[in-house]
Amino acid sequence: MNADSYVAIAFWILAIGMVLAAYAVVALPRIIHSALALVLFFFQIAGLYVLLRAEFIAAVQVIIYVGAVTVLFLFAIMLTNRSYAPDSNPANRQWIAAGVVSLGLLGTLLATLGRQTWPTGGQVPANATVLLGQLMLGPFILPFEIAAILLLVAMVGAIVIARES
Amino acid sequence: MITLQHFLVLSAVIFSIGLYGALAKRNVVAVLMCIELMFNAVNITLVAFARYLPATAGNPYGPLTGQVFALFIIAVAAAEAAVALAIILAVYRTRRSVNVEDVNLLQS
Amino acid sequence: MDALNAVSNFISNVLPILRDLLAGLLNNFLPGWLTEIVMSIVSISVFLAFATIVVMSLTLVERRVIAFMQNRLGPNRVGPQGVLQPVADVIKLFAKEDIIPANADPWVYRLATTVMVIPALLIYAVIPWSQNMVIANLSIGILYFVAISSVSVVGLLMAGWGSNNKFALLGAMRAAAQVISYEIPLVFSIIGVAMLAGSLSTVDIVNAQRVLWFIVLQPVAFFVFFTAATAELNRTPFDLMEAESEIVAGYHVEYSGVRFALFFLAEYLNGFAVAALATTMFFGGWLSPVETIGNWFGWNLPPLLPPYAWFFLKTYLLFFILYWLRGTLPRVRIDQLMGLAWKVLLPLALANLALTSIGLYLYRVITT
Amino acid sequence: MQTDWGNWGYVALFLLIATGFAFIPLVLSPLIRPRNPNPVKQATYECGIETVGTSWIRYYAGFYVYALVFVVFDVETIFLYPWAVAFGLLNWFALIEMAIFIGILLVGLVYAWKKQALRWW
Amino acid sequence: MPSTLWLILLLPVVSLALITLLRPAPRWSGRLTILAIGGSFVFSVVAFFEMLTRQQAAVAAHQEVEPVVSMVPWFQLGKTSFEVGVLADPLAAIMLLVVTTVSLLVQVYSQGYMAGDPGYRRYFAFMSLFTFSMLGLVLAPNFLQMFIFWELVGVSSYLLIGFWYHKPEAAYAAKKAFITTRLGDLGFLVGILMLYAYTGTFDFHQLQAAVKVGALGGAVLSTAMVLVFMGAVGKSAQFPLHVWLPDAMEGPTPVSALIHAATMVAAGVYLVARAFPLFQAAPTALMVVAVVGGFTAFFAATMGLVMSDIKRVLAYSTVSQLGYMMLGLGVGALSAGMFHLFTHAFFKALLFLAAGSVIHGAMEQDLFKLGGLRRHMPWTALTFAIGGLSLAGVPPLAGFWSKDEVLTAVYHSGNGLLLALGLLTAFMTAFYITRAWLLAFAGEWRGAAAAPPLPPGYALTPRPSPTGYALTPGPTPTGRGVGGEGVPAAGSEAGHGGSHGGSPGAHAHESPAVMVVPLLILAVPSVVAGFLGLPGANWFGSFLHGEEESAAEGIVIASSVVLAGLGILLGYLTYGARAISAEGLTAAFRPIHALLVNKYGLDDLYGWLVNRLYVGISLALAWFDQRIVDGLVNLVAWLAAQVGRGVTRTATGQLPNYALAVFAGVVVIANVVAVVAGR
Repeated sequence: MNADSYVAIAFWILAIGMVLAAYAVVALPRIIHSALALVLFFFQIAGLYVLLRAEFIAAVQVIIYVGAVTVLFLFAIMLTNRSYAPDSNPANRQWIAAGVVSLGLLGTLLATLGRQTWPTGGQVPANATVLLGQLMLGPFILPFEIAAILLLVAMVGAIVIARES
Repeated sequence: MITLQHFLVLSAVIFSIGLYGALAKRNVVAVLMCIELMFNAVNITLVAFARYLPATAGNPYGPLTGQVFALFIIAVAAAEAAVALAIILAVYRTRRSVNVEDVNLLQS
Repeated sequence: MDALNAVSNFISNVLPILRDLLAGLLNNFLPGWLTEIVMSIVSISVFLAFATIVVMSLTLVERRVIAFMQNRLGPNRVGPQGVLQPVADVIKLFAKEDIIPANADPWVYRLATTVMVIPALLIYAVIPWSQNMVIANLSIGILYFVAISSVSVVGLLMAGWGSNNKFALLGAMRAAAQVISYEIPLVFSIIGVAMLAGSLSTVDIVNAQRVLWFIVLQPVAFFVFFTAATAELNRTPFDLMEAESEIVAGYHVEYSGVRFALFFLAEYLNGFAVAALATTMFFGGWLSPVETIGNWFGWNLPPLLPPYAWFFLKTYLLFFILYWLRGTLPRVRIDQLMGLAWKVLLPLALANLALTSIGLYLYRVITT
Repeated sequence: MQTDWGNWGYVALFLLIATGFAFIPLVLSPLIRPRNPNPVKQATYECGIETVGTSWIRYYAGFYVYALVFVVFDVETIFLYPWAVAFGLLNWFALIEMAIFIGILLVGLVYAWKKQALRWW
Repeated sequence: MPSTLWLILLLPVVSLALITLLRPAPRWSGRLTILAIGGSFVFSVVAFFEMLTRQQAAVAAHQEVEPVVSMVPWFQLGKTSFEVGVLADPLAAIMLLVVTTVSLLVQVYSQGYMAGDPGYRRYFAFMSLFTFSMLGLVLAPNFLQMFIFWELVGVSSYLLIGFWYHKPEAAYAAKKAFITTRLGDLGFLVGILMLYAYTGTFDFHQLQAAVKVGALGGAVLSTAMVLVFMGAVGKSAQFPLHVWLPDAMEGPTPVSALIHAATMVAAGVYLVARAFPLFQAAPTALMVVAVVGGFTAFFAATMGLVMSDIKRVLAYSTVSQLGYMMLGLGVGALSAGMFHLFTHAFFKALLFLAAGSVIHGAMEQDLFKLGGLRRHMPWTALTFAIGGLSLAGVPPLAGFWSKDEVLTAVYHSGNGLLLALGLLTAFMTAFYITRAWLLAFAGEWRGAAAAPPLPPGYALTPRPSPTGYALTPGPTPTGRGVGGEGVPAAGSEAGHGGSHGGSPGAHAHESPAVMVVPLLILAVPSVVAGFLGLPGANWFGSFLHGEEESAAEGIVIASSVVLAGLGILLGYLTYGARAISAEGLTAAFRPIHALLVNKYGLDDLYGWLVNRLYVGISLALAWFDQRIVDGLVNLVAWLAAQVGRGVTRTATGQLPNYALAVFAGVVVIANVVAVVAGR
């Protein structure tokens, strides 16, 4: 039992859990259950990021997705839906076609991945957060500032749209 | 031994599930949630690349580029969710529905 | 002198030493990795049991302290000075019938408590009781706290929605709005500390305070942090979600028995964790003030108490402030509550951040 | 104990045990508690008054606006952390850049403020 | 030098742009135009003298003078790149001088003639446009650019003829001019396209080189050049496309002077001159040029004999003189043709402007209603006489020398018929111009007395048509006539009536200085320009060719002078001394007279062609178009509509459907790419 084995165990637990959670998001008949499954999914993805040694991203994942976006979703559900109805998350008429397309996409992706080989030997530096800071304020400063503007615009727009006039 | 391929396959599976949901769900909020699934699936690949791919000449910013990308995607996804849900609220106010099929202004 | 040092060392590291002892014992008949796991399980379980006891003590102390502040006696019947009162409460709550409303969504209703409790416990993974007494010294420790504590808002909404009760849902939404509103200044106030320490690891943060506690450098941050944390904990004067007069009893109006006990547990665990983190970030954690002040003058003073004892002492003192606030302040109005978060604390935190960054930069320019 | 990626193993273990710990009372308590539900007991509690309508009523959309502003600010705050940690290694230019960033953030705050989005009623 | 050329070309555009974009006060738009064209004129003079020095240097070095060329790339089509630019050689330099001089004087004159016209600003904008187009045509280094400016010239001509577009005749004449010249332009276009098809270039010099090395020649070149000449026939109003020019006199008289006498109509001549090396390599085409030119000269002169409208007389005279030029070119005498163009530009502009002055002053343009004007308009009478004598070929005026040179060239070509036509034309020319002058300026006023007061909103307008007066409804600001030909000045009636009340030709008066001065200026070259091309000392020819022309032939000079004198005498006897009865002449030649007055019935023939034959064919084609072609189109459209209606069903407005389609497309495309790329 070395570190790799632990990683493998964790990976498989998380992978299965994530697929199940993702499936639950799609399949559960009540929208609020879907949303909660989504929370579970987000949380597990954070675990996956930890496995990938992206600890900062993992924390961000939990803070943003679990702590913020989910709240947004839950609020939206609670403000709009008759969320207690047993079938608040129905499928539409084209679900069969959607399934076919999704499976087709999956097949395409897997086939492509199967043909692809990747170089190996990547290492994540230990002080990743510091390096991220240097990257974001160095070469990625423009996207960084644009992200700020994007968020500003999103907020202004969303406030204008969401407010009851 | 878990390799990059594992993560990519996982990402593909989740992306496809999300796609199915986004296409097949009737509730707009559910559609948005499935889109979030897809966003996250993409993020998995980015972070996995950051973890497994060696720093090469083609990538001058070091091994963390993928993580930076993931960070920006998270920001964009959050903004998207905020605006989209605001729109849903606004539509709901006028149409009393969150059914995708009731939002058909695209139809001429 | 050596003997004294040895004793002091033993006392300072009593738990790690005990752990190593047990581990050595287990190593005789278990493979290494299993030993490690078993040891971790044992330490964590010990810690959890300890945490439960701490919470029980906190409830008792709170009731007694508030009672004294209000010129009452408080619980004093069960055991000497009412010491066993929490035990009696726990037994009572365990033995009560668990009523699930017929209209409730049973799974969401049930899971809500769990979702509240687990994050409250998980926070403790990064709290450094001493240099070595920390379950997981993570590189993003303080962010880990932020992340985990933000999960509880989901539990809150689950409880409110799962109860299928107007008041519960309204209470949950209010509580959620409050929690998320105060999370922003809270997170901002931590940034100043992170800048000073140059790290997010809790252990590093404490070690960065060997010369000077950050409360001196970041008083505003502490004020923001503590206020926001109090609000996040839904404690008086910010306990609007439980405002009996307005919305019955908030999101856990339908909960009873053991589930209510778990909500209670989560609340106090969170409270203690916040106090512990405030200690870590602003009051030098396990560092002995005696030693620190001695060092200023070049004296080699003894720490007087073992590190974990210092830590507990400071945390309890901070928690006492919470009692104090509850005993003295009236509940605020909800518009005041929200206004405080966005219009006072957030600008304060931002100003603090600006000052800190400029000051730190100037300091760097001057010293280099 | 140094910061080490391996420490996440303890967190994982902690998560498992904490989950177990959270469930212990739920598992233990049914052994000692009574269980005799009846409709009145299971009715929705509204201080003893008969419930009117469903619990689905229209809630104040201001809740959502708060969540919205929160999400945006949360994301922006998160962006500050790498900068804060790397502050010692960055030059004055990064300070300016971050000032711009926070300036943009402030514009949003001022906007929300002026739009009365941060007012409760 | 190239920048000078560019400035010459672009200055009028600047004034055009300024006038159209800024919309300055009318008088300022006039001044702006004059300023711009004056600039062009100055630079033309500069360019001319520069060219002169270059030419002399070249002659000294016994070389061909190198043209000045400046090109900018325009666009790329396949591997061929097309260029626009400016080219100047002696030919262009002379033409520039002619165009800018006449244009400048006409603009100055127009200030008086057009004063008070509501379209004053528009008029000058059009004039700027025309000048720009004409200069572009002159400076064009290749056929393509020349064709473009050729058409621009046509457009500005259309705009100016139809300047008083509310007058049906003017609008009709504009259309007629445009469409008729288009017929010729079609040939021109086909011709240059043929040249392009065989050589791959439009450039004059490359084409010349191609001819020189024999890459181009024979029937192809002849056909192409005849086609190109068709353009010249249209633009220069040669038979049988001359019919538009007399009608074009509906435009303001300065326009007639500038465009339809001096410059634009000379464009055809200039085209032939420009392409002269090519024509020289195609004798058949050259022969066609000569025959058409000679016939036109004669043919138009015969009609000039009987016209009663002063401007029409001049118009036919123009056609006739253009025929002369073509004749000169056709017999291979480039310098003779161009020299005639040069002198003709001055004296014909002079004649037109003088006629305009008559119309302006007397409010009448029917020769039989004019008379005795020399007492009222002495300067006009004098200048008209100078122009007329020059036209008639009286030595030593300019017209004499150039006409003489043409006739000499014809004589040298040995074609007796053409020579006879030329000499006869000279005789008739002298006759009809004498007739015109005598009818207008000598004798007594025969027209109506002072114009009666006008009811508001109506203008009593003299018409060039035989029907006489007609009431033309239209807006009449400040009581002025609505664009009647020759009633340009606001409030002129009142002023005239006051100063000349009671006398014959009551309101006739001398025109203002702004009009008379250009007349006087133009009179100078009309007299002296001929000395540039004296036989034996032909400076003009040497400038154009770099070598001396052949000497004059005494017999030709003598016979042309004698014939001109005879013509003048006959005219005087008939209309001056009344020794010969004009009515008697008319009666004696009644059938011929009728034929001439009816312009040989060509207009009627064309009218029949257009109205009957063409319309008939068009109707048949219209039926075919509407039933068969449109039917097919409609069928296709119907099918498309049906398909669209079917496809509309997929446009459900449902977002999930669209998203599904998008991702289905992604899957399909990804797989196709994978299969095709083999990856």
